[in-house]
Amino acid sequence: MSILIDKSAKVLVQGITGRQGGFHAKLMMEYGADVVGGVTPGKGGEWFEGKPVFDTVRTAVQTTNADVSLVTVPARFAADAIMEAADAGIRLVICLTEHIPVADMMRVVAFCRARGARLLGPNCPGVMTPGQAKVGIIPAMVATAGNVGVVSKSGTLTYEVGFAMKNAGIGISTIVGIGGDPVIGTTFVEVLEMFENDPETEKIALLGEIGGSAEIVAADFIKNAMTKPVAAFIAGRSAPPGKRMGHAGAIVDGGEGSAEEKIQALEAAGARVAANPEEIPGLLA
Amino acid sequence: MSILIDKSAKVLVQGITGRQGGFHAKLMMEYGADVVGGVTPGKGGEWFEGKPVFDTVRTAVQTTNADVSLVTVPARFAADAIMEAADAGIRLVICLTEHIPVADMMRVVAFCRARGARLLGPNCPGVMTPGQAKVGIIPAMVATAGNVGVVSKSGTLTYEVGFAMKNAGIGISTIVGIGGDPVIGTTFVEVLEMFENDPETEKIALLGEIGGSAEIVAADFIKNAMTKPVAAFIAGRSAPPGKRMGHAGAIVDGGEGSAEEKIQALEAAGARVAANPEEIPGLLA
Amino acid sequence: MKLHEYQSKFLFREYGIPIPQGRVAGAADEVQEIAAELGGVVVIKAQVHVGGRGKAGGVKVAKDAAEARRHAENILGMDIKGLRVEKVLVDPGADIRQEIYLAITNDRGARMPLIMASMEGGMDIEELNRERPEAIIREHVDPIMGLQDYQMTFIASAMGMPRAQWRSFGKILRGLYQCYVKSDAELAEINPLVITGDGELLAVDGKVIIDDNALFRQPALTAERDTSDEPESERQAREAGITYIKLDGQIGCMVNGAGLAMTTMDMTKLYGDADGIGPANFLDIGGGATPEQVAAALRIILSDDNVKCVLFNIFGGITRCDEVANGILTAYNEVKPDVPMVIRLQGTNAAEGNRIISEAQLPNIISAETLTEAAKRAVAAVKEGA
Amino acid sequence: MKLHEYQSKFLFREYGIPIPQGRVAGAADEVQEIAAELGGVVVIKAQVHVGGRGKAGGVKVAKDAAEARRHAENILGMDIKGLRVEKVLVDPGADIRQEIYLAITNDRGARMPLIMASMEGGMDIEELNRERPEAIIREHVDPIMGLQDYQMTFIASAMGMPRAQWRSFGKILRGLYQCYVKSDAELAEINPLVITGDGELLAVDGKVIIDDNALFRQPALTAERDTSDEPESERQAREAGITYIKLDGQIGCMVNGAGLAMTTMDMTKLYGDADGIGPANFLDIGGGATPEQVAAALRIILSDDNVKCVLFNIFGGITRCDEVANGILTAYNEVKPDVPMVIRLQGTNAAEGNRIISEAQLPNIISAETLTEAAKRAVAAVKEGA
Repeated sequence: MSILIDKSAKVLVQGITGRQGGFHAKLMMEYGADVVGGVTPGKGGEWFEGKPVFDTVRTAVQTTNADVSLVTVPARFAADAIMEAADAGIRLVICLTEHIPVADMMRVVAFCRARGARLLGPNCPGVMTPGQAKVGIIPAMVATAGNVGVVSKSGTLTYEVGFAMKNAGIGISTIVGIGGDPVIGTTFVEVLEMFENDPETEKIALLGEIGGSAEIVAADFIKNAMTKPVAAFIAGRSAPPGKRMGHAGAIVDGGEGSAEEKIQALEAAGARVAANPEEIPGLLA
Repeated sequence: MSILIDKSAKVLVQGITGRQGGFHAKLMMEYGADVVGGVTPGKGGEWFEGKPVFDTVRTAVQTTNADVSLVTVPARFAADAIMEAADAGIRLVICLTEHIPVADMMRVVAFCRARGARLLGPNCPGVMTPGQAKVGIIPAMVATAGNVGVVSKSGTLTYEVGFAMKNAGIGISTIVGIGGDPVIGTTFVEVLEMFENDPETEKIALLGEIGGSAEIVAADFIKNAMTKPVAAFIAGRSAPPGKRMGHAGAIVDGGEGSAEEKIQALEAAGARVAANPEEIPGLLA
Repeated sequence: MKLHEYQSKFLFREYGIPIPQGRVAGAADEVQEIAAELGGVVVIKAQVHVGGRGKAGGVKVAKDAAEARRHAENILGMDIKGLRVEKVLVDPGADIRQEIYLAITNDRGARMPLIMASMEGGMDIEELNRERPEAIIREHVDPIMGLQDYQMTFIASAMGMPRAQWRSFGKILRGLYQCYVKSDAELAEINPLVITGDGELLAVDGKVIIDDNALFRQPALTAERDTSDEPESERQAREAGITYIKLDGQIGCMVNGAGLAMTTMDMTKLYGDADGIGPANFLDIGGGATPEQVAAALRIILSDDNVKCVLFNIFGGITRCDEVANGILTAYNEVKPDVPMVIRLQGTNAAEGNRIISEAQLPNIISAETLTEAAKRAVAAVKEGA
Repeated sequence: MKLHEYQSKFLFREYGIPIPQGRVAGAADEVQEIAAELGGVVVIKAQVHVGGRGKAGGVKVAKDAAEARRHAENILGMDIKGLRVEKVLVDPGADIRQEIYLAITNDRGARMPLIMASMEGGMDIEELNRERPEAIIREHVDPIMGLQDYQMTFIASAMGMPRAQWRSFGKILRGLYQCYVKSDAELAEINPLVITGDGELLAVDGKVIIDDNALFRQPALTAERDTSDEPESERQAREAGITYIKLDGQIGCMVNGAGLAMTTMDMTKLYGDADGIGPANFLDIGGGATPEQVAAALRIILSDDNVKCVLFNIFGGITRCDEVANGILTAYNEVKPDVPMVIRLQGTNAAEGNRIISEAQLPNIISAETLTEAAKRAVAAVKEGA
């Protein structure tokens, strides 16, 4: 097993005829993901690397039985694309797009919840179950299959940690990038719960950062509902308050969301918190 | 048993300090309904016939544990009042108010569904479980307790039929007025299903009218999912097409919604359809 | 409340929907002037609240202003299905490559707005729905979320709209949805929406019906109400706060409650139809009718010369029959009806009400216990009077 | 994007929220003129993007125009927490009976708009939240449904708003919510909203922050952007499409990805803090950075005189390290940095990238295998250079 995706996932790429969408669609296919088609309004009937392109997600789902969709369209079209996927019955929507307005995301998250679709992201690198499938942009080389679940707000930091684990001989069940935006579809707690319930996951690495209180809520969950050990790293200890550190959500505001309080909460919950992400493999050994 | 309400229902009246709200609140209390309070924004802290008045439904529910609410406020405030009740956790909202715009009701019905609240009406006479409780304006004198469930789009026609049943010695489990507007919260089928599942209801009287297709859908349900006998009457056989017969929903439009097609569908489904409502007791005997 | 074609299209224009640059006129002189200004071929279209005006000769094409004038002279004042044409719309002729159907309406069953779209526009939608239902694309709109872009793509794609028109079609659909929502419309229909020779979209005909219950928040549209084709009796009833609809029979009905009012009509027909007797009207006097309203209702019923008998059917619930009886007496003395009146009072205080009526010993009053009895007696009274 | 107080209040006014009839000025002459026109007591308020201006002397009350001028002379050009005051708002004095707090903000955790309201306004909300959290009423708004009337009643009732003010408070709350939604605000705050001596409500101070990601659909607000207090280097970075934030340390960081960029900063501090060494900046060059962007980023980093070493930390995923290496060489040759550069390339094509760097045999280049090694070497380089 694994969480969210395995090799049976039938994947659509929304924006497949775009530069980024097409590039990653190919890499995903090379990795072994079952990309069944793509969606680009106005290009229905074309083909991409042997896969059909549709005008709408609804038609694509009717034709291909896709159950997962990767949204790679520009920010001003992304909210609509996510809702389209949720409305068409896609069970897991993964949104790479960054710079989507927060107001749009609040509506989109409520919409996805009402339609029973899970949203990952936006502004996330996607999800990878090593050896089975990947949906998103996580590079194939950063992980091998194993029993540690990884959940993270960021992209390259996750690759860094995955790569360090790989070098230390530690494999990964599933890597889940939840994204660094203020309002995201799936939070740490939801992913932790999936890992807790996944028989193939034995330990978890959690990579958080400053801003918001998702890590505090996660600490609470770790304390009260988890049996599996968690190793964590929180980025942004050296960030000054009031400044947004690249990610729209990474800002210490009004004394809330600092790395210190998150680290303290996680440690109090029994998680082992690394001062340096390259120490994570040691904490998981 | 009975459906929707029995004597345990704790009832709020929204608009209790208004003329209509107060008048019916008193009659409901006289009948034995447990009216626990009322709501009128700006009059919180006042009293009505020994019952507390609150500014908001939320506060009223917190204080009284009300689970049913009767909405008697004017049309332009009614949509908000219904949503307030649904949002406050009221399980059954009964709306007497007529002339609410259809656009408002479409939003309100979707909202109630999302909040898990059942809405009866708008523009309905309410619900009465003879001998136990009534919420709405159905006169006490039109029914005695018994085993026939009555569901109707209209008010006085229902009293007429209830009264004829009473004179024929036939008692009623619950009378449900669903309202004659184009968009209503609870349809015939939903009430038929409740009656089908209610051990105290043995037979059902359904009073429909021209307009829409709710009776056709009900006929389908009667045919496929009901074991209990149904007697029916459809008002409006003499109404010309294209004219709205008082009720906002009572119009034969584009050939749809005529009494004939409804009567045919009900008869085909095995219901006994009366040509005269005073024949209903005979069909139930 | 129905809007005329020209009102509907001018409303569409406010929402960015392209329409022909026509104008409305009430006189042939004006039509000639407008046609001359527009130049070229024009279409003269009768503005009446009824379908089938084309077949009735209410729509004519004119090559020039002089011909436009001649057509206008014929159409203005014409009678179409009982309605007099007071105004015509003068539109420039359009170069039509394709006719499309596009409408948004309330779907009662789904309790959601419904978009209907078809590349086979121009014809009556009910006819198309009977003959080729698969040619109509149906899409519901979540009433809380509103219309989403992806739904517009779906509709354009599914209906087979040429890709070159997707963008402008999307704008029109969004505009029509906005119009439907902001105007509290029950129906907002463009039929046909045409693709012109040079690929533009143009709303050539339009129909909008506004939800009467929402007029309180639509002052601009309420001001557009054209009541010229409303029967005088219905206008009087509306102003008195009574719902009255004139029908063709002989028995005037006065009832409390819409469902019971329809039922009472049905009963007169049930027992009278064999003799060509039936209801003269629908009338709901509502819950707490005053003697003044009863009198007004009685006057309205009797203003119909066909009425040979009046049937009162009151089921007292909250309404008390004794009060209604007093109202009837007051109304009777004021109106002095010269036809028989069958009075049936039932429910709250019925005995007292019946006593009041019988003690008044009015001529021509027939009382009844049940609705069935009342309907039969009213039918008999008409037969006797005939 | 933060709006100044005056911009926020003028925006509120567009949504029907009553504000004092003040005006903004950049010179003392103008202030005197405005004060004279307004008559009576006025308040001169520094317009800077920072809290605590009152304590810093940036807000003064003047009895007349002459005094207003004197205050303006002091406040204009004043330095408040490193920011120079370029403009002041001149507001008429208000007769304040009660100060109220009212704000709408994005609740990240709940993923919904959150309304916060308190009868104890005027003070800093974070302080109030620490000291008397129960004095703040919190109400979430369904982001799809929007704010409902019953919620306004609930807030007014729960916060203890006097009934006489419910109606006007409701209008202001609705206006503020509209403003928040239509402006894509992250925060729309009125503090204080005052009840005046004659019972009117008035937004005396206001703060609005706009979601940068939504500026593409907010042209009017984008035009209001005041970048006068933005550091020159951050402006350059913004224009080059790079996220750069200046910090106080000595190690310039160039990293791909925001999370890794923060982490790299943290590592320099982890290993350097004991010696007073830390990051000079946050810099994310993003995914597919071109050699031109690398050069621009390098120039921006080096424009900070505190920088004694530059640390490149690139984890190649989709980005190929050989391409980044070539970018670094190009940038190096263009910019000719005179400080040591620690270069750590890992991930896709790392070996090739490292080969390119080492073969170029540039002076002052230190390579590293891991992030830990890279951070330690950068710290050591700073220590050596000191």
